[in-house]
Amino acid sequence: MVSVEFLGPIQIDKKEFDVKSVRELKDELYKIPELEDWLISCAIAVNDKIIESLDTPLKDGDKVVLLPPVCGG
Amino acid sequence: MVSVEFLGPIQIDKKEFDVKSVRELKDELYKIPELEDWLISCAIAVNDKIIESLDTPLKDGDKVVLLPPVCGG
Amino acid sequence: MESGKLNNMVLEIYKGGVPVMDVLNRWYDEFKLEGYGAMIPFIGIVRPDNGIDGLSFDLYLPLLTKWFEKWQNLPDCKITMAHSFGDVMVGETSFLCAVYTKHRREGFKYLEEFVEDFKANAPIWKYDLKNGKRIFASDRAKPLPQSGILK
Amino acid sequence: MESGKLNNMVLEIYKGGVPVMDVLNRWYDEFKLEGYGAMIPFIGIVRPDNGIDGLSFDLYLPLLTKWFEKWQNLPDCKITMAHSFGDVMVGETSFLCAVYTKHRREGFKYLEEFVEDFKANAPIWKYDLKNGKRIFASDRAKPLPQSGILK
Repeated sequence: MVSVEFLGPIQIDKKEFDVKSVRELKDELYKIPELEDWLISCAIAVNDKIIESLDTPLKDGDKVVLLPPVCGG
Repeated sequence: MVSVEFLGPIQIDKKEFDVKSVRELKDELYKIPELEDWLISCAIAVNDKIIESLDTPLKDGDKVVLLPPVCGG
Repeated sequence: MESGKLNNMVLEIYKGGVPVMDVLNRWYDEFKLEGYGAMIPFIGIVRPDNGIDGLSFDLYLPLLTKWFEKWQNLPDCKITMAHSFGDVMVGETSFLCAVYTKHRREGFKYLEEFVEDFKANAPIWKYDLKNGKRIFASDRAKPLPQSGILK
Repeated sequence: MESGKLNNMVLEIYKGGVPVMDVLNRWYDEFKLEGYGAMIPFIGIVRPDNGIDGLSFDLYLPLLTKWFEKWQNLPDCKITMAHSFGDVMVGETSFLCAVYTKHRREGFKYLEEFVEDFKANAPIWKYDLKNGKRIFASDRAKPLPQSGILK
């Protein structure tokens, strides 16, 4: 299982998914209605490294975070 | 008489000159050997206003300062 | 205060407003004899805009630390930073950083580059505090450069 | 401390090193609720270069005040400044200023413009303190833009 955490203003609890790639995870995430507005503007980190490809593989125990638009300072 | 003060590193005491313009003052200043190396790099203020012309008139009681190269901070 | 110190990194995270003067004082004392001729802090103060009582912040420390680490190996500049999480009231400071360089010119350059990179890439989320509510500041938020792959 | 306050001007002149943190603390408290989102100080620290024990400064206050006054009428920026005269030892601060703006970008711009104008035009003279002697720092000094009329 892959754990997925939703950061900042996304008000959804951490979830687990049985997926093998970020592409597969994407399909699962689009099934969550509250996420719909966030997904296109999120960046994704796998094990605290921001990834740039949907083809990034995921394995059991991987930790994914979704990062919505930022504004520090 | 016009008073002339030499600022910063110029080690010359304040002097008075009987001159009617900065041009006349210039001639007097070139008579002071210790000033020779400073004059070309100095700016001049008359009554605390920096002037840009040798033709600036001077009158009795005017206060002139010579400002050698600066370096604040 | 939680302090993340990785290879001489100085990143400080505070719950609530950054105690600006305590932190600046400590930084100044620490670096004043190291040969830096210019110390340029940036102090981000919460403004009394749109009738807010303050701002509030979430941050994701693992990635914030990694982001900050990239700024720790400059040959001619040291950078320190402090940021708040949780509530920061109007007039308090939520973001403090300082660059230390030998000469002023590279200091100006690095400060601007660092703060702009911070604004674009630091994993921090800002909320307005208004009438007891915490409202995401969506109008000021920008997607990270790597966003969009879930489109 | 002699303080030249002309129409809301904040220019502070200190004998010896500027008490950086006291001054910054006072400035911060004075301006933090005035709607400035960015306060950017510049701290000029005396570096241990060329075996000096410190620097020393002369300044001509009437023209320094006039020069500074030109920076006091910006529509979107406030600037405060403190400078030393006399001896300032290594590790101490001889020049401190701060710009206050609503947003960061004009702050970066004004800070750099102000400091460069200060370096070029402020009537201040610097000396190295070395082996008990006060030696004019001629290698760092630059003629004022209006110099040369006595050529």
